[in-house]
Amino acid sequence: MSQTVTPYLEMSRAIVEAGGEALKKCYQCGTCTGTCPWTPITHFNIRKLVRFGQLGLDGIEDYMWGCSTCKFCVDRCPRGVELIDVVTAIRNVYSGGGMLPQSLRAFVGSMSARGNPWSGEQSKRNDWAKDKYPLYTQDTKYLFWTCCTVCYDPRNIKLAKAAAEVLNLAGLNWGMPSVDVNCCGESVRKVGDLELFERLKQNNLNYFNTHKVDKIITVSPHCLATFKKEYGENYDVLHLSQLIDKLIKEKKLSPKKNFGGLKVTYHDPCYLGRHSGVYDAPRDILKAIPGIDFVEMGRNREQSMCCGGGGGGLWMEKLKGERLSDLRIEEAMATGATVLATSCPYCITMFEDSTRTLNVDEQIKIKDVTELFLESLGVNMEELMASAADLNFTCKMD
Amino acid sequence: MEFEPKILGIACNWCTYTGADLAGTTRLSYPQNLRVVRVMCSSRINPSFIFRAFQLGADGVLVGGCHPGDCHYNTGNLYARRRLAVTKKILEFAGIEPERFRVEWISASEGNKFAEVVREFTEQVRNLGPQTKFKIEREPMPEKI
Amino acid sequence: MSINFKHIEDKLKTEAKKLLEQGKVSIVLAYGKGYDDHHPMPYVARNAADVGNIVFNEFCTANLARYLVRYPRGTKIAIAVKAADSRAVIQLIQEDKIKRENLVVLGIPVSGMKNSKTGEIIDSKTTCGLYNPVLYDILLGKEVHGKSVISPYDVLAEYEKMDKDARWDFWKKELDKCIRCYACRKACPMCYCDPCFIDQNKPKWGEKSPESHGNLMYHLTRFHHLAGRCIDCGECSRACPVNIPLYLFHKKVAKECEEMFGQVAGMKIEDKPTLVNFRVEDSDKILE
Amino acid sequence: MLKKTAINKISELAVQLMQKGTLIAPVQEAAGFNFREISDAKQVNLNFHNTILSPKAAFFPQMEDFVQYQTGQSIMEAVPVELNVKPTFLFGVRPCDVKSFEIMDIHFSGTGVVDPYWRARREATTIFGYAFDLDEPAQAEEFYQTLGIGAADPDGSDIFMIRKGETLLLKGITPKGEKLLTQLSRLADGSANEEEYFRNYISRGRDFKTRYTCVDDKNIAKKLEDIFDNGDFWMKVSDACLSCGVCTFVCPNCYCFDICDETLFGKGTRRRVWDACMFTDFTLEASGHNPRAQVFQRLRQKIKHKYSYHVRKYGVISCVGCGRCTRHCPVNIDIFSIVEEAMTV
Amino acid sequence: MSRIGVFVCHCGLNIAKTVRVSELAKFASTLPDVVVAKDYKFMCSTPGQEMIANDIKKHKLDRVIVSACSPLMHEQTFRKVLENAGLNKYLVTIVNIREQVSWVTHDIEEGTAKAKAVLNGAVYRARLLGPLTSRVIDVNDDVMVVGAGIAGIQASLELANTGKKVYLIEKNSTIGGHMAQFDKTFPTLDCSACILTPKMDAVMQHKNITLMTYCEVSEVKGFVGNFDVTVRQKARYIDHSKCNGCLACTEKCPGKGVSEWDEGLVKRKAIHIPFPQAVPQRPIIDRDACVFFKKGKCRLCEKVCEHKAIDFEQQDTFTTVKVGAVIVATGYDLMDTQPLVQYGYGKYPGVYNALEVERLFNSTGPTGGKVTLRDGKEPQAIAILHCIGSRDKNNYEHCSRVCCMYSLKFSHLFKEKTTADVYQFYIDMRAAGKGYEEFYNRIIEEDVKFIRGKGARVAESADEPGRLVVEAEDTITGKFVKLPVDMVVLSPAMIPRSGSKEIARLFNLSTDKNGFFMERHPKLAPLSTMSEGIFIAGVCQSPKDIPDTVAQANGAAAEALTIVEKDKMELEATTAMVNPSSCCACQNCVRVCPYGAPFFNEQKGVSEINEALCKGCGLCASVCPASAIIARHFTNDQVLAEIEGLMEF
Repeated sequence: MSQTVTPYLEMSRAIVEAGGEALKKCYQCGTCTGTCPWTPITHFNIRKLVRFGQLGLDGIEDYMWGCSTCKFCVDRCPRGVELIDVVTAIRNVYSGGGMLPQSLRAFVGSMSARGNPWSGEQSKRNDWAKDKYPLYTQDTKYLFWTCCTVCYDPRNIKLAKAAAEVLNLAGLNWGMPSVDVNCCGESVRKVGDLELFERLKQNNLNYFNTHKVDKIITVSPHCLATFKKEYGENYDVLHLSQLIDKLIKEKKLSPKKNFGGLKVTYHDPCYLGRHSGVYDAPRDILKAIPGIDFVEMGRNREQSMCCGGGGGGLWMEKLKGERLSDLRIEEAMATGATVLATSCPYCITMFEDSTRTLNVDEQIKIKDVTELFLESLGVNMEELMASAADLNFTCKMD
Repeated sequence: MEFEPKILGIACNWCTYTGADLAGTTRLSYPQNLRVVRVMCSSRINPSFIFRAFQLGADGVLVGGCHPGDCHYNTGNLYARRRLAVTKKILEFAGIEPERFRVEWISASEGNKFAEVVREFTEQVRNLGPQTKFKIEREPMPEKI
Repeated sequence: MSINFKHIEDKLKTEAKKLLEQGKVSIVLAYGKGYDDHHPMPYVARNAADVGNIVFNEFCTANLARYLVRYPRGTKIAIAVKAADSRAVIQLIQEDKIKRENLVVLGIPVSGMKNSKTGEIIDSKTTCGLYNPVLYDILLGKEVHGKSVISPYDVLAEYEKMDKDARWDFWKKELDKCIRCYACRKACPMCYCDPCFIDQNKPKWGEKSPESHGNLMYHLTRFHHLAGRCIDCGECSRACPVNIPLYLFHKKVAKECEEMFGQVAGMKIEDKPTLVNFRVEDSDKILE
Repeated sequence: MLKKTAINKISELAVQLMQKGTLIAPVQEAAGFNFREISDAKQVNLNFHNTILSPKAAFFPQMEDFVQYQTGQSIMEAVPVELNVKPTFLFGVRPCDVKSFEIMDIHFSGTGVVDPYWRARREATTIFGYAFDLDEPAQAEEFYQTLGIGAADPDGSDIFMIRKGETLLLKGITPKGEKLLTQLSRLADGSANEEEYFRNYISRGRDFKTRYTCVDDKNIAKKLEDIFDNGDFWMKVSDACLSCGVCTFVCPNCYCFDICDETLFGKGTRRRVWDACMFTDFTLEASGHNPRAQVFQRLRQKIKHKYSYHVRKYGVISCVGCGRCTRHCPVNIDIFSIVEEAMTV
Repeated sequence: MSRIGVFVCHCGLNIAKTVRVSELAKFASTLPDVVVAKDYKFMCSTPGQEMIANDIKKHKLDRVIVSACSPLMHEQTFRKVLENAGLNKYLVTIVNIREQVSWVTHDIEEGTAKAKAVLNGAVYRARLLGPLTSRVIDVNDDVMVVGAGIAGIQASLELANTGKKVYLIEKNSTIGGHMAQFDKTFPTLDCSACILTPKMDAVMQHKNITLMTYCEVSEVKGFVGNFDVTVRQKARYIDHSKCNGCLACTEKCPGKGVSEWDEGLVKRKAIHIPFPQAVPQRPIIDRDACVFFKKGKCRLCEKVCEHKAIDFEQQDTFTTVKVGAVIVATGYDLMDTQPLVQYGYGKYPGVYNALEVERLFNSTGPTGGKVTLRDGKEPQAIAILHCIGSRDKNNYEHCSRVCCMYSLKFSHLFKEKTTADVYQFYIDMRAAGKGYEEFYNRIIEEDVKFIRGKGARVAESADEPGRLVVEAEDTITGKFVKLPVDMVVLSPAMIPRSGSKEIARLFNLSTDKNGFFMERHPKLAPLSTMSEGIFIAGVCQSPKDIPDTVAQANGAAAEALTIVEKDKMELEATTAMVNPSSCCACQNCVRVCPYGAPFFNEQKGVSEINEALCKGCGLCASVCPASAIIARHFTNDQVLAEIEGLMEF
């Protein structure tokens, strides 16, 4: 196809209207692409995406879907361009025209129909709890916000249970939301469907207002970042690791079981670290557990490499060799660790897949920091987790 | 005919007055209700000037000074900040709408901020209507019999 | 427990006599007999013999601190001070009008003083409401404790609730009564400028005649001059022949200064008067 | 002849007077009673002892516009302010205050230049004198007896009123008063024994006791002259004095005034305002020199003016002993005690 | 009554377009005290000025009002007009009807009405203007230069050659600044020492220059023409009058200290001179490295020194110097790149910053000019990364202007001294000076590879241990580049010298948000500052190369000369004074004045103002409760009158 293009600025202005205002500030220095973990392994090029957006050139579609919104580039951009907003705006403008990639159509469809990305039955949202755990009422102190992933994904249901147990052991006055809440909408928003995001958000806000919610605990950094940035000022949102860290430091809960020199390394989820600035809480928890030989990976804290799950990445098909989670697993194993701890359901899902595809799931286990902590409190994990097997909530394809 | 407020502006020579000139050289436009007095520093403003201005019929008084820390006489506007704050509280307690008296830190390079503040303040005072409380009513000169 | 005025009077006399005889001070500022016992007068004892005329009862409400500035710098003075008066002394020291070492401060802890014109008890509605002097060398009685401390700013609540126009009408009516006798200025220990700004002609800050605009200019500027300096002794309101409640405005300004600058007038000698001081971190909010 | 009316009906009398001209009468205020121009007849209130400010303001107001001018124009263009004086009724003036008008007449319409404002107002006014209540003891501050003024002294008033229980007796003293009384309707005629009561009430008033010191104006004037330079006496009496303007502004006999120009936007009025000898800048000269910069000098001047110079020049003490200066002095200085003490120095 | 002349300017169409100037003049003539009111096309032109001068004489005017452009523009011009016409120059008031009226409205009605109101205010004020005579103070003709880099040296030499006495203050033990650290200079590749050391020597020899090295300014009092600057001479523990610079002591000294001169690449003795051509060539003892100061014994240097010049008891001494003007040329530092973890400075030995590389090239440097890595090996591939910290919102937004050029110089020197492949990661090649583009082309021809993409990350190479990998995107091809290299050179942001905040406080200079000193006007007065008599030159004002620095140094010297040349100086007359009869001795003025101008006269019991120190801000006049202080030209009655005039129409 011919190499001549003419700038089509209406498109650029549409992107600016949709929130990509920072588009104008970029002077194409290349720091973002130099920093972006995807550049070396895929043909996704954030700088070109912005360039196409600046001049409204067509052919932008191939660059739109590679970004997992890990915010590495935003932190490094010398012009302070909010690249995630630009990506979201571009996706909003183009996905409006039905340009959604095949793999995302199912996820967005389930979101708008059932309020969760996993095609799970809305009414079965709390089935994981088996009515063992309390529902949130007006006078409960903490709302334990159950992210859809921990409600419907079997692996992450363990995380939900672990979190619930920890909250009980800490003796907190908590409750989980009823079934008529829905996904916080982070992935939908990053995929560009802003209208759907608003609907989901409004539904949750109604629930928050009617139940006078003010203190929220979540295990998912995605919910944490979205509540803080998009849901308005009047909620006090904490990630579970921050709460556990506080409990340990106040001596309310103290880990007892000794793990006998278990080598553990920690992966900073982008939405907990770079988006929300929480680096030390999970580390302090791991260091407080006796018998854990904690080792850092090369790319950690602000430099941590993304697992690829953000921005709709969880549901996108990625070719072999183009999966960040694989590279991250290799980096983790390079440290000699046998357990890769993290604190985000998305990361856990991505890493579990990678360990299976690389069939190294024997050499390295994926654990959430909460699960490790609960185990260290002397709780028998197997029998707690056994009851998760018989759940079936994937609804019939209607 | 719509009420045209008379607004007194007291501007410090080094920052706000220069900023006002800059608003002029960049050809911004703002309502012409503001009449500016140039003083060497915002700390030169004696609270009695403000009371007297309202007595002379000012509908609003706008004081402009350098940003704290940039004062040409390095601590002038820090004293002015306290004195003008007390002046505002006294006016408020006496019954003058606090929105009629405003203090803004406008630096020499903030021409557009000056224009913006003048537009916004003029609108604010216009909505408050004429200031009749302090104003001294001038009885007309009796004709010479 | 009731205040034994007679006991304080005797203690005051003995102390004054001692100070004068030892020559520690050249004058003692206290209270003397007036034309009847309901109307004592400020009295200056210059030698031991004068001490006989000193008297102290519940009508000795005058704030003697304002006479301190009348004597040449460096004269050794003993002064009898109640709670509010002691704050005036501190404020004058802060402003270098008198030196601490030239003063012997006789503190009088007292409550239940009466206004000689109206006979009402003076309380924190019209004064700072403190009972014990903040600064003293010799205490002439037992400290008063156990009394409920009502904040001196409570009386403002009613006026602060009024809307602007109602408050304006209130103050216009009050200030129109003013006959410009300047008793308030002369009664105030902190108003020691002579001539005062209102006496000037170049510029003429306010009209000289007692109509509303001149009065407004005089009083508002005076309120500003006393911002952060007024120690809320209520003398100005008591001295006013037409009973203008000046203490209300002074209390309001004092309350604002305390909130904005975190400083109360006349409480610590080492403080700098509020409006000749600044903190870089004063927030710009105070200007909204 | 003697007329009478019920105390609680004086508002009707007030209504009639208001139709005839301006009525000035005592009105209850926050700080006490003051003479005010009456707009609503019910304001008139006679159960007072004495007003805060003296009634001199009826003839010598605190603020009097003389002429209006325009800057930049020649002085000839200036426009004098018309003095339109309506017939006035000064109601409820105590005997000592009535006597004070007589003394003030010496200055305003006596010898030499006559003050047209004072004279016009004085002639247009009928004074309703009002006797003190002899059953109440005199207030501590008053000493009018020392100056030969009776508690029910009718001279100087056009109509003199005495309260007898619930009725108010009015008797015309001067022809002007007589004529006015006849024009007033709804006033009942006084009975013979009320006539009798009226007469001996006046004589009883003459020896009504107030603070008294045998002051004959000649030797007090002489004595004050001798002790002019007795520094520590004057220092002692003026130690407490704040030198504010209260005593002069409330005094019925103080007549000092200052002229000031109030200009605004080029147009202005030349205005007379009360001044006080106790103010620091009262004697401030253009050169900056101030003959009476000290408080004791000013206090000495105030006392000697009233009790010494005035006697020398006009033969009468310029004080009627109403006690207002003592009552309203912020520091309770008493002029009577100073004079008494001066005699003993 | 005053006789006022009003002169309205059309300023071509600038004013006349939205203000009816003739109507304004006619309106002015109706105002009281206005005897003549004219309008003219260009008031500030010579015919305009002559018109005013003639009218002053003809109508015997005693006040002049010029309603034209901003007083900040032509107030001085019209003051001279009055002066030449024999009228006191403070009797003119400028009414700003251009910047604040005609240029900010399109509606001629509104403009004319506002012009009238503002003119009326000026008439009210003009009536009360009083003649003022500017004060004349004598001026000390010495000059002080703070900072002895190339800027300070150049300025000192220029001033000294005119016969003025110069005090050159330098914080380090030698003069020369950063330039002395370089080996070559772009674009001519002159040897830095060859062009600098003669000037350093000239400074040393010059009879008019008092060189004060290892000194810091500790206190500044006074005002233009009469500064009293207290200089702290830090203890060198060597008496430089006795020492003849034989440097015998430096051989024996066991003490080890990090050499700041060589940017920490190598150690140096406790008693040392920074580099062989140091001026003055006298050593100093570094207290933290000296074994005696640390452990209490040794004193080897004392034994060796024949001239008994070592003196361990030496203390800091303070000398106060009187000068008429001060030139601040404190220069720059490079930003510490350690916090930028992605580049691994301080973590990977192969990562250098620019000044360290300068020292590597320099023959007096740690490697005697040979380019070797820290492990001694010669690098095979070198990458130079531009804009590290510069042009970056998260660090310093400004462009440091010289890094592109010295990076090119580095590439040339690397190509000359080693066989390595040289890469440069740049965003834009900024080679805008004279001969710079030609130098850039020459370097391209020397086969240096330029990759257009900002270096994003430096990591240890996984497959070749000990080597580094530079990750970046070559935005031209859009490819992600992973470049294995041995040595990475960072070009960090140029920031003001550490301690420049303190200098700003001492000399009352304001700084921009990055800490560079603020000039009075970016275009019209780049070398003078808001403080009279204080001038700035070189990088302390903003990043620049050596030619610009030298040009600024000469400029600053010339401006300082204008002050110290005349022995008398006319000061602004709008200072404040106290009317003793009104002063109530509250001493508010004494407490608030930032310049300490008011003082309390104990005998008279009133405050007085030292008009030499007074800057005329008027703070004391507004703080004075009895309004006893007259702020000349802005007195209370003038301001009140102007407010009254403004509110009339």
